[in-house]
Amino acid sequence: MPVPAMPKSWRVDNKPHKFCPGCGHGLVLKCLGKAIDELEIQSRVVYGCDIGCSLLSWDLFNLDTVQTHHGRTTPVMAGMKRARPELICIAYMGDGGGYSIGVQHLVGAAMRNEKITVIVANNTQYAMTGGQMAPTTLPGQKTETSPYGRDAETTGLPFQGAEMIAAIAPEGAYVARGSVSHLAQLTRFLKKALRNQIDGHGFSFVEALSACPTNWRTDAAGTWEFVEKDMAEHFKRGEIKIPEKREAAADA
Amino acid sequence: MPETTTKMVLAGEGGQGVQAIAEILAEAANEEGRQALYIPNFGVEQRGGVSVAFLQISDHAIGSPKFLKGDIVAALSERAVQRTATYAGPETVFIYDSAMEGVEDDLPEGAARVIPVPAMEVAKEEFHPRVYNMVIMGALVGATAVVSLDQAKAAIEKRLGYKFEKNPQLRDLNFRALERGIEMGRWPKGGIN
Amino acid sequence: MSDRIVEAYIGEYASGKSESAINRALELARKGRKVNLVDLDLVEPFYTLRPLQEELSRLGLEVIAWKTEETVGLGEAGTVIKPAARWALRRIGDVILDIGYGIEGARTLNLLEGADEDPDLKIFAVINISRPMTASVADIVAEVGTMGHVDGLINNTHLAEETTAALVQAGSRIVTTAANAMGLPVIATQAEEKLAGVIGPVDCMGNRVRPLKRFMPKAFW
Amino acid sequence: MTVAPVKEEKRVFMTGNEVVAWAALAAGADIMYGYPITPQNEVMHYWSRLAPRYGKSFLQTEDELSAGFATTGGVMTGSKAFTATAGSGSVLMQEPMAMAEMMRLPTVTIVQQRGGPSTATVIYSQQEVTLTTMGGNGEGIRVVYSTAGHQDLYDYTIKAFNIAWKYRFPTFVLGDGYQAKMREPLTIYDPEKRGVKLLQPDPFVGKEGEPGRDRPPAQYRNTYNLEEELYEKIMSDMKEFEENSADIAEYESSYTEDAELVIIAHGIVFRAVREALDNLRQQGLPVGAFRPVTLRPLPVGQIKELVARVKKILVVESAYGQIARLIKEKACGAACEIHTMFKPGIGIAAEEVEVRAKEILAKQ
Repeated sequence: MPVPAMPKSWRVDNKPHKFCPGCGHGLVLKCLGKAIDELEIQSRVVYGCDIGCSLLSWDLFNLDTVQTHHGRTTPVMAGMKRARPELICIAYMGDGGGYSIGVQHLVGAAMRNEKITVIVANNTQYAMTGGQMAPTTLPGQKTETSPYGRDAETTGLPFQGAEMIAAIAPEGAYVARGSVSHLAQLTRFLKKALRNQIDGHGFSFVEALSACPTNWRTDAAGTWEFVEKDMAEHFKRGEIKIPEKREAAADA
Repeated sequence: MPETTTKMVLAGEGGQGVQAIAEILAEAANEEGRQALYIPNFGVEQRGGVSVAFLQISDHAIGSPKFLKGDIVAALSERAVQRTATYAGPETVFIYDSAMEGVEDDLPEGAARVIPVPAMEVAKEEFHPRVYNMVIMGALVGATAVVSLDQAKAAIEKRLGYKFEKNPQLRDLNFRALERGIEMGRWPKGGIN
Repeated sequence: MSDRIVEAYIGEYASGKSESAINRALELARKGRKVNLVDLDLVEPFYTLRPLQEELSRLGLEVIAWKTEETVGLGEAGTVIKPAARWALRRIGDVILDIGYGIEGARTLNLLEGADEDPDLKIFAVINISRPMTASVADIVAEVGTMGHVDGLINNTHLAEETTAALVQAGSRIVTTAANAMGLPVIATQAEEKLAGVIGPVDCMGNRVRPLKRFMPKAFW
Repeated sequence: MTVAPVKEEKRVFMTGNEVVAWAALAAGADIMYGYPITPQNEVMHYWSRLAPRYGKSFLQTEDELSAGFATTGGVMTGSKAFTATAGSGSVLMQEPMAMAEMMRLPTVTIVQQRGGPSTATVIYSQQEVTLTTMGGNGEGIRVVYSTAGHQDLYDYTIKAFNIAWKYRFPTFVLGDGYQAKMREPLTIYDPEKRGVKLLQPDPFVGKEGEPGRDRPPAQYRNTYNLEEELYEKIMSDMKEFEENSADIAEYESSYTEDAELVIIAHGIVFRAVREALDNLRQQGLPVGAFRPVTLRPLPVGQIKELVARVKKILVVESAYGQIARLIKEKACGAACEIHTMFKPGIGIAAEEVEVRAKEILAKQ
């Protein structure tokens, strides 16, 4: 059977991966795999993933990996980087881990300009636990804990995580938001984020708009529309913070 | 109607509908005035992991949700066969889908009977792949008679009625698949093949 | 020249600041002077003078320190300077200040009203060479260098009950060498009363020996 | 660049928190992660002052969760990493330490117990015994040393690093606010010069070579899909823990051979017991004393032997029955009387122990 094209840094022996059909994680991690391949850093990377759907990537790569607790991947990777600065430390998590239970770790790491790369896959809800409301849930969006739609009055508006990080991170940090709907751009952002860590400029952060057809109960067209139209209205793609005068890496 | 507790283990890939089968059977038994205890057991994946349902139906109060050996164990995927072999004892009827390849080595050795059921083939050829779980459910009802056909239908109606309203043909499709499954479940005694 | 004595005791954790301050205050009180003893330990005010207040008051000192029942939170919320301590330099009589440890412990003096212009204020660094951070001449010079303005060193070398005269004398040699290197005087060598008797009125380096009565063990538990 | 921080044996005088910092240096610790909480702060204060002089690192994190998880990250890179905490910080520390138990990570945590529950006092207690020995969700796959003063703090902090890296059980040094803040003399030394071999850590991740090409990737998780998988994992860890328990367990005992009453205490309280014991013995009273040095694993054999032999036991602690619960469990079935003296959150003096011991001896 022909093996579909996979990044070199992916493990082949345990594919297919365990994400649902149409899940955005596979796409984000494929972009990440490509970025790692292009930077030729496979032997230096330690990859950390959270609990939540991101944990299903614990054996996805041919990378040294640690799967941690909900929201705690950021401090684990920061701890590794401080102990062994030559390692390239990547923390991968969902929006619940990044923006809710682990948000103070994210804030602490960004504020200290930890030289790690944090990637948050934003699919507007807690997916593995069965589709509950998250800080990123869109106004009016129905989830298991906002069954009548998210009420902005009582539960707030979609959390602007990348903008917050850009606002608090010191000079040298790199912050961008990409999407699974624009894979070339997402790969470019991830590569620049990693480059920023390799060059020792500071913290790097990429939010990736992702898709969860299982909990959204959407078909392919509906999924695409939700990412491209509904999510795009609230979450702007693009680079939000770039180190001054030392533009992180070649825009390959 | 059996006097004792019937213990069933159903396992398949997430999305194959094993939890729905167990839930419908449990509800049907409950409607018949019998005791039923169903507990889902799944991995961390929303989809794609092995999903296992433990179901007990009885005429008296049921004890622990956990049991060591099932009377009927049904495995709908290769991984499910590996996962559930441990629940097959000398009294167990082990059912698996004959469409699976390469599972021979993983089939339980000491089971009372190990029966390949061509449910996928039947669903595909005679009905529609989406009613696969109805064929399986029928096979279980046929093999155990834990609930009556009428009660099984009533429970399906309760669960899927809203879909049937929109498309009455679906009701017919599901019920025929169920009946066909029951027929298959009354498999002549005699072990493999 | 003013007859008023104002001394601040600073130094490493467990170097013996509080013990030095208490004994100095009592020494002055015994001469019939009016003495204010001020607890300015902002890092851990509740391990120092607090439990000794009553006893020291009975011995004739004016003790300015928090009372346990006046505070809440202890070490975590207790680093609030007592107003009376802030204005201690304006009090009548001598003022002996116990300044707490901290990376910039000596800067605590900035919190005292009038500290920068008080002509009588002398700041003494208390040194115990049994502490690894101040064990050698180089260590002491480096450590005292971080303390800001210092007027003199005090050799307070000890190992609690295990202290020997030889150890105190060894401390004197190192502390005096360090003081010379910094152009500072050694104000005194301190030793527990009995030991002080063994050493005599001056130590091997010619420093005055101040006998100490130990109070601090009571400050604890 | 780095020189041995403690070159020769030396009598020194300092506070317990400083002792920990010096001991960690002597043990070859590479990095500390910490978050302020009284009464352990000076461990961080001294470590952060000393660390740069010896090429070591320090990171102050945003909370104890982060300090604990960063410590797990540190040890995974093959660095000797440690943290220190107390009270409600200990409570938060149990989440990362649960992961350390699951992944068998050799973290070292210093706990300087303070009053509880909640914020309580910053001063002292022995109320973190249950928490430190058993942790959060799980089975307490960890090693806990309860120290009784500065020499212990120095010796067992050094030992904790070796035990952690030898067995890969998260290891704890359980002190208290008294030990943290009190000053007393001790001997510091270079452990290697005393013949204590310091174990060289082996990295979990970031080893030589490209994963998948030169070696398999090193992949660690704490999540299991099936009940059976988890069951096997825990049973195998517990088996290893129990097989090594007798080697790890330590205790101290005196005058127990002919004692009618044996007083059991751990940590700093044992110093009051030791003092009381001297007085009681001088008065010719048949009293002995026993101190578990490891609270997890306990010296089970010695405890069982003791309760089978003596008539009366008195358990003394600055908590309402935390060590007593552990002792009683091991004493289950023995005929001896078990008396208690619980003083939660407050220090215990020798005189009190002496009075209580006499009362118990007088009772028929």
